[in-house]
Amino acid sequence: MNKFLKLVTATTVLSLAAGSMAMAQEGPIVIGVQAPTTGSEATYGKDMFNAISLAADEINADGGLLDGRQIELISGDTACDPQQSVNAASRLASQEVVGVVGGYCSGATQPTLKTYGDANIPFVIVAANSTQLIPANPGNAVMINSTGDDQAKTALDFFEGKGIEKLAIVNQGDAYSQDLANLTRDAWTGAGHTVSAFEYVNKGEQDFSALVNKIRGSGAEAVFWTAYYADGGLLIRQLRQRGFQGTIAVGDGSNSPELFNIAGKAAEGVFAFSNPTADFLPAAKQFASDYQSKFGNAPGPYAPLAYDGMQLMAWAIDKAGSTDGDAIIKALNSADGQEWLAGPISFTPQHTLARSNFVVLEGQGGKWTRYEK
Amino acid sequence: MTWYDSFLQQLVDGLVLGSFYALVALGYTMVFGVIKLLNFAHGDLYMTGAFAGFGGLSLVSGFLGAGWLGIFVAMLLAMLAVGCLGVVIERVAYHPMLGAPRLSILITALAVSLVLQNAALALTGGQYTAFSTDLGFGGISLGNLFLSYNQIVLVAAAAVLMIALELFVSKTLYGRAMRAVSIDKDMCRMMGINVSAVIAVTFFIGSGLAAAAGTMAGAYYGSIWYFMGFLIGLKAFTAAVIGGIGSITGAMLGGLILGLLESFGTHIPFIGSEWKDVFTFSILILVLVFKPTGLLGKSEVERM
Amino acid sequence: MIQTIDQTDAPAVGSRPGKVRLGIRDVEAFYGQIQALRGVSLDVHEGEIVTLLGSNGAGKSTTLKTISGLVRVQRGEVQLEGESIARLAAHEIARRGVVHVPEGRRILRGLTVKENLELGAFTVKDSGLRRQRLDEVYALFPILHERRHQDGSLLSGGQQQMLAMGRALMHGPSVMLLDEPSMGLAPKLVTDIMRIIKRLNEAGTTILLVEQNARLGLRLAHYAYVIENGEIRMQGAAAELRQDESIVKAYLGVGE
Amino acid sequence: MDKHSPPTPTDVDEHDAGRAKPRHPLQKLYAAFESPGRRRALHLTILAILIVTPWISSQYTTVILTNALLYVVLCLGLNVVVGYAGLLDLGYAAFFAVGAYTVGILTQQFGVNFWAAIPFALMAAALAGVIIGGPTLRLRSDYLAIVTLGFGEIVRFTARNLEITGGASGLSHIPEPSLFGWHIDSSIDFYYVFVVLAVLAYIASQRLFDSRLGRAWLYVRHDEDAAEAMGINRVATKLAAYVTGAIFGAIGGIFFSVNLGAISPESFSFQQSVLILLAVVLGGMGKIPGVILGAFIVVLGPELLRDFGTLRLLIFAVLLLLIMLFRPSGIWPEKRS
Repeated sequence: MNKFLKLVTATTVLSLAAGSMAMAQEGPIVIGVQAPTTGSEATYGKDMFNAISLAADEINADGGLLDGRQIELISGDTACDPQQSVNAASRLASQEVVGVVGGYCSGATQPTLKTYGDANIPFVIVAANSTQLIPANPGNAVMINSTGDDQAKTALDFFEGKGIEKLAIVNQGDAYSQDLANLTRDAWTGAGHTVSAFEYVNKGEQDFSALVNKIRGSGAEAVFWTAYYADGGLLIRQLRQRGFQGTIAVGDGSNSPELFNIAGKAAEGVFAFSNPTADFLPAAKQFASDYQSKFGNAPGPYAPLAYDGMQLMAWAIDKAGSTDGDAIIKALNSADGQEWLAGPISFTPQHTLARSNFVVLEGQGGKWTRYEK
Repeated sequence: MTWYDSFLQQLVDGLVLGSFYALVALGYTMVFGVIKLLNFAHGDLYMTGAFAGFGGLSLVSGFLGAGWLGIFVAMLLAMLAVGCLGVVIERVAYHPMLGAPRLSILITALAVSLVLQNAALALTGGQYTAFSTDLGFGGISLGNLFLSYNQIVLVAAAAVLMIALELFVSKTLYGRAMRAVSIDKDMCRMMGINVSAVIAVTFFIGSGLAAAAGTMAGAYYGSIWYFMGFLIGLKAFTAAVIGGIGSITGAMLGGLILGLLESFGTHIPFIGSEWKDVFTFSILILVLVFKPTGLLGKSEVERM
Repeated sequence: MIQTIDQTDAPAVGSRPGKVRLGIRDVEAFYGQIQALRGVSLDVHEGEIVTLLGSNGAGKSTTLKTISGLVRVQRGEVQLEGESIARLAAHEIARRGVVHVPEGRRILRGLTVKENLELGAFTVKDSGLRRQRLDEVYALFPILHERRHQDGSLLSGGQQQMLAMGRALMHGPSVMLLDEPSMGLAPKLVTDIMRIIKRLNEAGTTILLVEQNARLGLRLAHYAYVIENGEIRMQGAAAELRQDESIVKAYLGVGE
Repeated sequence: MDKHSPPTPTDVDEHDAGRAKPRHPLQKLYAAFESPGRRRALHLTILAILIVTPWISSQYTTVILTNALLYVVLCLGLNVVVGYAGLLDLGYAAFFAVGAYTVGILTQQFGVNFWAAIPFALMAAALAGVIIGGPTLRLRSDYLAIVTLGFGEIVRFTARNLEITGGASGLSHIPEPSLFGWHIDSSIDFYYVFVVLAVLAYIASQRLFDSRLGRAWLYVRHDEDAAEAMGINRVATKLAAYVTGAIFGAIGGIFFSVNLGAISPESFSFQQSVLILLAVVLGGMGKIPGVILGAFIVVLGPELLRDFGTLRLLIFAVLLLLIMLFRPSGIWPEKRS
């Protein structure tokens, strides 16, 4: 037989087998986890997967859902690539998952909305937050990560409160950080202030000295880093090493205790915008220490949201009383502002988070503390 | 800052960055010299070197401390370990392919790169590892010009390594054998040179240099992760080509030029730093259009 | 005594001085699927100059390459001092004193004359001995001393040939395989090179010389073989072969 | 020296010289279909399987097969550049991007009809082919590699930095096309679109290979100078390879953009270019069935390994390495004459 035919047949047989393995009514409740667990974004993807599995384990230990059915997770690795994420989403859909939690990299999340929409699968988006996702949402997905608008507004208030006039904004060239940077710039110039430098770094580039010189040369009084903690930590280090004395603030993608490992002392006095997480709610404290002991590192910026996403999905399944897609989607949208790790969740008609409750944190003594001005 | 101060600062920073590129580019160029392979796994050896250096430092920091002495010893350990890894890779993956079309070896190198990257991902769980050292932030300020002690040590170390390599290649018999192998392998065999051994030594040195750069980068910047070799691998490849691939002096020159291009590219008036890489690659293409074999490369008829 | 051989496995014959230094028996070699040698047998005795004659594509160079290990011996045997070297890697064969001076000289481009020479003595660990040999080579070829800091590949053809031979001498060879040393040289230079080969031989080097120019080879050699289509067709003392114009013409088809 | 003797295997390991290679089983199998009638029967069988598959398998299978067919188009395009003309290209995703973005911008931002936008996308790709081909014509392989890589990165950076391309978020809500009243929107619809594209790409590849241009590529690849001596215009021939490859790539990109409905710079990274090249070399440069096989392997391989989670790419990479070691010229190499 031709090799090609073999491949086609093999694929067909495999997928049929996968289909027939699909869950019987009384089996475990299968939840898909859509996250980049390979490729350059795997750091964040694995973090999300870990947090979701922590939540699932807790729910299972508490007796599972719908009269004792256990939650089973299937990984849908997107590698942060749109093609691969559609493949992953189709596979999850073919395996008849009850719901999907995850979504990181807006570019890779967007095309999957249609896939889940067609299959009527509820989707809790925990990290991707581009405003472009809103109109692409057929109605089966809810976003529990606040969109950039809210954060840009928080940033505006914060920097104005500090009496800053000239602001430098640095992003990492991905959808999330570019979006937040653009929104902040527009808000900042709209309020009559100056953006003295609007810069960009490559992911994985370690040397920011030229950039730091440029920021210093621009006379910026404050720097706003809109991307993630790993490169942010390096930037903060190099800013302080080079004697930048002004205010440094980072977006919620950098809200991780890991930032202190990378930036060291330089992270002292750095501000972060964030949902009120981890250290400020009793449940969150427990989460942080469970996470640390189970996975050996501190939870990343999206771990609490991912954990919440799984809990929210479980809550909705319970509320719907079945694994029917429509019922769960209805339940999700009726979320009533109950407190989760990252604050209360309820949704707008656009299926985005109803409230904006960004708080400002300050790095002190190697950890984040609530900043009250 | 006056434009003059700023210019000097860019120059200094560009040279620091360029030293890293040059060290990594050297390995590219040496391997290319002896087996005409664009070793796409080289950047991942840099990453492996950073982790080996991290491991080495945690071994020795107990009695040597985590200052420059401890880092130096850790770097030597990393060079040794990754040098051996390079030799193993050559034996296992490239040596059996020497008769194959050159593109096939290139693909093999890409596969090796994927293996190293994903193995590191699996081992580290994708986490960024903080490379903590006792290095301070101190430095010398000359007016507005700032030079940190770390930068000085780093550039000096890179320079020592490069000079040592240059001396080895130009002055010792073995170094000459390395050059000879890159020119005519059969002739070398006829003269009693064990070509396989020379190739192995070349991989050892090239990989060792990448490991040195990886350890220094880890110590200097403070964090390492499984994907850190990708970008620098690309940059070092670019540097090696600008300088003229196969030429050792060319790789050093190419690395420094690339470092300077990036440093100054951030400051081009009217366009933002997001265009920096477009600028760099455009210069690269221009160089090659006017000097098709790179700055110091020799014209040589090659086929895929 | 002249013998015309049809049987490829016929033993080498003749009473020749000295022991057999290099013995080749029924060697077959291939390039891809094309058979280049179809059972070549020849002997080189201690102290001899043996010449291997033949036209283009007859298998002369291939024979040398199978001896020095550049081409794999598919079947048959190559022995140095009675010990098999047919399965050894090329550099190991060189280390046993068999040095191949390839056609086209293959000077290492970009390396100076001196560096080229020194690499010839790569296997010599004793640096004093290396220096001594370098002086000997410079004495033999003064022009190389004059040009020692130049890029070897920029020398003239005759000088390159001297460099190639000098490089081989640096090695301290017990057998020297010379592939067409006269090729592309002016007649005056050919005479010079031939004189040097003679001198080397008189100084104790055993030489296997491949030549397309039959007259030249026969004038220099003690013993000669003629190869055609990858097989030895004829062999005999050079002096006797030289006498027989007709045979030379019939098999080699060339004069001067 | 012996002018007619075979070339000395200078770079070949000494132990490899003189080993006769047996014919490859796939070649034997393919040879069994050498008669035109049998060949046609084989083609019809494959086509029938392609047509039936979505009806007997899951949506997931349809989606990944669609992806594999997209790769068939891209790989056959790159094969023209690499396999036919012997030019290295490490930035092939650039052409893919040019096709996708041109159609995306024209349809989504200017409301141009999808079918009307296609000629513009093809022209843009051809222009890109000339732009990249121009400066690289004097370069030999390794320098070609970096120039094409640089070009690919420039295209990606530009897409990320400009506003018209939607920046890092890219373009979304690219409208789905209609054809004579058939609204192409489900995954099965797109599957059939890509079946048609792959078949067309296959036929075009075959025709190109047999054409005068195909023979010119062959000459240029084997001996540039000799080709020129025979009156082949080296520059035009090489440019034609880049432009042809660019058009294949753009066609892939055009339909990719409407299939996903959204495009972003992540789809056109260096890794994407590498993956396409990988498929071509892995399958067997220059050999159409080999290249198709390669395209299926690089798409289906990582998919079939999904159950291994984070380790899937590690396993895939090790398998790749093994394949290359055991079949250094690709799984189904071109016959060497």
